[in-house]
Amino acid sequence: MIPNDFTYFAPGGLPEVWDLLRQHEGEAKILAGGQSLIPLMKFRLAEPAYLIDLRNVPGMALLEERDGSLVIGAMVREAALERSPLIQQRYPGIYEASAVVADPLVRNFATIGGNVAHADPANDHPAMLLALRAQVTAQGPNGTRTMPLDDFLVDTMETALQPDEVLIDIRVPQPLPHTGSAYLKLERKVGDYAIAAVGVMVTLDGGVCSRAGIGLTNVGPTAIRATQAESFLIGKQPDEATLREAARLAAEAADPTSDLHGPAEYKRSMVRTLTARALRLAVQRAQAGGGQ
Amino acid sequence: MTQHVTLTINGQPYQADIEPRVLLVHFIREVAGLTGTHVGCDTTSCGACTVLVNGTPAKSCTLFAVQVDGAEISTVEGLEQGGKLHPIQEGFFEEHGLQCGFCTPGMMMTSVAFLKEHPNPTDDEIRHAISGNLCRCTGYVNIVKAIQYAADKMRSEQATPPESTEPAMPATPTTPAPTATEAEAVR
Amino acid sequence: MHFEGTQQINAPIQSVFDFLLDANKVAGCAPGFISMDILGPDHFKPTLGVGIGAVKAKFTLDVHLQNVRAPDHGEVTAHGVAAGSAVDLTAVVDLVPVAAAETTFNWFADVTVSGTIASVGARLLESTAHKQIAKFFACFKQKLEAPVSEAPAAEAASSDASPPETPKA
Amino acid sequence: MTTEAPVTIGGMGHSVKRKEDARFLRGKGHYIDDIKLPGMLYMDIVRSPYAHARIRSIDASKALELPGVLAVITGKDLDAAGLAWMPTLMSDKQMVLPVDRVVYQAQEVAAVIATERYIAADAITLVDVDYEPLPPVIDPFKALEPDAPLVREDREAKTNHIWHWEAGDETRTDEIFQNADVVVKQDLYIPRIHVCSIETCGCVASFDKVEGKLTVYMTTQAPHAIRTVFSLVSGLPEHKIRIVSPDIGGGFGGKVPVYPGYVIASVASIQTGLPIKWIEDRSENLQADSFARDYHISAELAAKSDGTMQALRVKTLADHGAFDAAANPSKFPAGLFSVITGSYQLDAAHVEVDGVYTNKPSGGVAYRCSFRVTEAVHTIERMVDTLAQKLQMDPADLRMKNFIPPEAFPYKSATGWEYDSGNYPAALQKAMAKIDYAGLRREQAEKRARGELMGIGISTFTEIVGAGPSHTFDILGIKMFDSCEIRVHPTGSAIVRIGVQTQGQGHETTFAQIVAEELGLPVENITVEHGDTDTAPYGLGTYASRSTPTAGAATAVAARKIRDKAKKIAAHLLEASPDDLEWVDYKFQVKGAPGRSVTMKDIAFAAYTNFPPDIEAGLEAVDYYDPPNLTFPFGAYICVVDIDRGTGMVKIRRFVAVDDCGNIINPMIVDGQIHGGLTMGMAPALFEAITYDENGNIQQSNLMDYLLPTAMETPVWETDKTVTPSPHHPFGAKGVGESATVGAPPAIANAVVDALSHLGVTHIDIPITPWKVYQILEEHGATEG
Repeated sequence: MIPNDFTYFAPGGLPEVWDLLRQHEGEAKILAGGQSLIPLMKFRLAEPAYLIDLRNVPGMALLEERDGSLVIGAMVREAALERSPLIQQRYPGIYEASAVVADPLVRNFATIGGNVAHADPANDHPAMLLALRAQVTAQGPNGTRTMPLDDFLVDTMETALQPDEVLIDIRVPQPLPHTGSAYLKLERKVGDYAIAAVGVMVTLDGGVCSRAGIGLTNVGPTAIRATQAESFLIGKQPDEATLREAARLAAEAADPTSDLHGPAEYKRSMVRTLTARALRLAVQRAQAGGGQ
Repeated sequence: MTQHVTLTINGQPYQADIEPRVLLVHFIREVAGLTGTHVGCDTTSCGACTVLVNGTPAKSCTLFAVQVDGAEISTVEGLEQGGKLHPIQEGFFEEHGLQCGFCTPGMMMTSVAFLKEHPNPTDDEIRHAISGNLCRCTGYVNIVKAIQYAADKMRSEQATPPESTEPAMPATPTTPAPTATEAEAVR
Repeated sequence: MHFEGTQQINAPIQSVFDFLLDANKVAGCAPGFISMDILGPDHFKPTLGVGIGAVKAKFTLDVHLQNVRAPDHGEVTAHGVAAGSAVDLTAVVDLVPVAAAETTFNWFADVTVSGTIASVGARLLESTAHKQIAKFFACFKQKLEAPVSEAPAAEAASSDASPPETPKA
Repeated sequence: MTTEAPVTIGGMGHSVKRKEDARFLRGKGHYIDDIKLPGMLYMDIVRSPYAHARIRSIDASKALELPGVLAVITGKDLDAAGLAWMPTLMSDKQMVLPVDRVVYQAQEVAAVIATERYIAADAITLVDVDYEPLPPVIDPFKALEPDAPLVREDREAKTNHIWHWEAGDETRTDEIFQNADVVVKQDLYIPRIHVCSIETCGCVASFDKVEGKLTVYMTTQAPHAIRTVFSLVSGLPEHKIRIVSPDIGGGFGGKVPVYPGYVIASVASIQTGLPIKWIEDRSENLQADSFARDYHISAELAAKSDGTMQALRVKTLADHGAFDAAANPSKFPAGLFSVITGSYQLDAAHVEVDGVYTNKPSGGVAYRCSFRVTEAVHTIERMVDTLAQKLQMDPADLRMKNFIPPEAFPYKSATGWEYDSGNYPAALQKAMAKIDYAGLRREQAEKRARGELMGIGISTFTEIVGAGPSHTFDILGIKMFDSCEIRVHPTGSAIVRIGVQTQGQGHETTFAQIVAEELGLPVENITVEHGDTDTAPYGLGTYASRSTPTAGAATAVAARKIRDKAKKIAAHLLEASPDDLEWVDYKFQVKGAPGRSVTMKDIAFAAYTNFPPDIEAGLEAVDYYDPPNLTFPFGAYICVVDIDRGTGMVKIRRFVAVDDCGNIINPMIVDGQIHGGLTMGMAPALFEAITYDENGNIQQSNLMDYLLPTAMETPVWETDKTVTPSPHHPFGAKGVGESATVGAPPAIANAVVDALSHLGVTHIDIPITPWKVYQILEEHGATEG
């Protein structure tokens, strides 16, 4: 399979990237890790005339905690997230999501920015990041915008990015004490998209759930936040009955279709199973003092 | 419009003016003439095309050569040094880790990078590490043994020289992320 | 794939019907419209770049109008090939006058996609096709109602490509 | 088997390390895409998006305008040369390129020849084909309805029914069923699957205009048969055609058929006089190459109330796609499906199969089992479990009760096969002991009490391989013998050429071991060559586990011919009568005088330097081996699964495989074959299936959607063996490559059904997806909740 021919740019700074995006609006695509885009190009289902590679743009692979947030540069590779002690220890949900993206080799080049900006509902990061109340930063010639990921994900493969904007980083609020997160993916084999997957975050305050986040993968046109399930948890002790009810509500929030990854009803049931399991994990982690 | 690309493959420089769409695997196979790296699936699923890009295993059918301009590439042809097989090659030979041989170069390149970070792996860690490489012949049993053979061999070779090399990156945690099924434990 | 929908358009049935027979106006509503050859009063060849996000396929459609019965019925067949794929579409529109300046617009469409897009894109195909077709018909309402409601605020709201009122897959 | 050869010889029974590995480990294999000839052009293929359509016109003008494009070949071009159609191996015919209609999605429509691979890929998007879509027929049952669209308008018979085939005694079977205490009935669907070797198919066709000779390097498992077919189709004399099968990156049966690409590339090379390379991409491979299985089976088993099995009745609809291009022996349109009575003593059986055309690519080819044995084994092994469930008997006990007893061999089956040898109870007992069957049953009972789902599944299969005896087996009239030619050089090394073709099975090593064993020459001094029709003796190729039973036998017999001649030379050297010599410890010695002996190396030198006057110089032999019967490998597999009640996911916890393939040449290689076979047995049981939507769009056209198991899903296979030699094979071997693929799926399916049997579940079709299991759990209120 051979992609179409294109003109390749690897500019050394964002202003040049914006210029190129403006000059070639509608015909240019940003190339990050390329692990989703290049297969599409090989099927000739994507035929961009211009590819703008971000690899020479400095400062886009930052991974650090700063000003109360974890800042993940858009060009941070999945493998770097997976290997980061900071992520492993403080953000288990992000670690677990990065560790199930495609397969280990793909993760060496795939980036979190690509994973989010491709806006494929089957991608693993968005649901986890929704649960964690992540913000995304977009930069264009007219300045910098920060918005909740919820607003960034508009529809299947559609984001709120303007044609000349670039996703710069993803910011996740640092976990409060007694916060736990988890991402659970049900897949038939390594490398497959999720039948369904669930990312959750729970903060406990005096044994009661003070904050909760639940995001769902591949059960709707975008990653979905299960808001009713989230609010249900607030102010409650995370006992088994509560978690089950939250899981049931999360399943109601799912909007799956039947496809090769299973019938819609099955996927909905899996959201329930996975949410309950992920919440149990997250609560355990929170009780163990997670986030400190 | 062509673009000038220079790659160092197994220590040898190669350069060519190529279309930007030329896939790394085709640069390696057609420009450099190193046909040990194979194309299996075209969709970054099978790993037959795995090479090391600056030491990191990559599926070379899903990278444009221009994306890695200037990089150091290692392929199966560079494993044997001075007429001596690399321990991973020995392992695959001794443990019957290959049958048709088509996935073998990619499988070995993945293993070489993995063993650098995990000199003393468990079988489960090995299976996890090679889960981006498909083999249709062996059922993986002997591939796992082959990688363990190489790990043993490399450890015993490492034990001899005094200085030990630092791993380039912190190692991945030894336990892979739990799958939904494993997470049953907490239900 | 079968899609159908109904919407209320604040325009007389005749102007809705006239709009539908105007290939240029209709094509202007088509998703990713690029250009069009008009080969006859009921035979057109629009070129469309259809897709979502990075995925885009360029189709040149062979479109025939059929069984046009003024002032309330029309059918269209379209056929196109692209990127190892083909699309075949039949759409039927029936208009019902509700009031002097209000028309009920009933439509249904049967779409068959074959080849690479159907095989590789199956996961996203139905929802995407549904959205594109719904947008297409929703656009008629905007265009037909646009001259009537001149308020810029209404214009902005209606350009928000809202889906038709009762889409059913 | 004689005494074990010393390690220095490396004969039968030694785990000799593979000779072929040297090049593969260094990236120096010669696979098809590694071949580069001077002036070589590239071919790419335009394919149909429609499963069924009329082609109104093909406009290649835009493609031809692209710089570097030399030609666009269509069906009309081929038709002018009489090459638009080609014969299949099943006496059907198949389009090379269509003249006016396509009959499956991704069918070849036109071919572009260009100076570069990338240009050819661009050009195929510029070929403008005007299609008129026609209604396709995808479901084989609908294909038989009177108003169904006709797939093959070219045929005289205006029906989608291809053939009806049956075996066994219908009257006797019906009688038993009428009087049976118990009858169990089950419908089974064995889905369409694809071998998906990691290397796709391709060729380099190179026509030498001066010599008038066509050389085709191609991914084929059967080069000689291909040469003959090419000669018959093209009219080129057979000595002007050379087929070379280079290193093959996995075959599994998918590289037996002749695909249109090979033929078009050859035609293009003949016309241009330049070499043409054609390499499929993975999507083409998955969409258009031949498929396996696709059998809709309805089976009934009759038994006495004490569990004695009496008769089997089976009706089958076989979906063969648009062309009957299976690779079965001519007399067996449904392959060896009638081995369906399996390992059990039955009074009677009757099996019917009807072949049907649909708008899909050709089916009925192989998936590591060429001749429908997998479908047969799955049926009988599932039926035995169904009966056990009905009678509330342990499935192991029921099998033990009904096995063909060891003393009954050679055994004539109810459908007419003569099983050569077997000891089924021994294999099952070994497997049960190894896995602690009784302990597992206790564990299962405890877990069931706690609401946990665990299942134990057994499969005690009989394979049928080594086609085959010339009285019954031929392909297009060519009898299914196989061959070997051995030349021993003066200094005691040898070259062995064989008519079969490795795709990873290790022939370069195992066939050298056979010769080493027979002649006492060290294995490293023996070169094995195959795959080049100019040098190798004629053979039918490697598939259906036939290499060892046929060419392996030929190799032993050829070596024994050499040994017979060597004996005469030895007698001359030892100044003794041949009758006074004996072959002991890999040398000839005078009976009663062990000190007086000569080795084969001494004899080889003498064969060229010092041979007796009444004997020709040289030490060579050829054998074309016509096997007297097939061989019947068998095995006992036990699988343990755990099921997640929250997701329906099935996890194989343990899998013990006890195989019996008779005498073993190389245990290391046999183990490797079983590991691979088990994985290709698990794959369709749990993961792989090719499906189509109602328009005939394939739904698994790439490896993102067609789920090949990785190391993470594959369990640690536990293998063991029993050895029951074949009485008729020269060294008692049987063949093993496909056993595990045949035997594994029912062990897994039986384990899953067993885990759910207390809920009243009696059957689940493969692939057993998590949602099928979950739905069952939901229906019975048994989910995690």
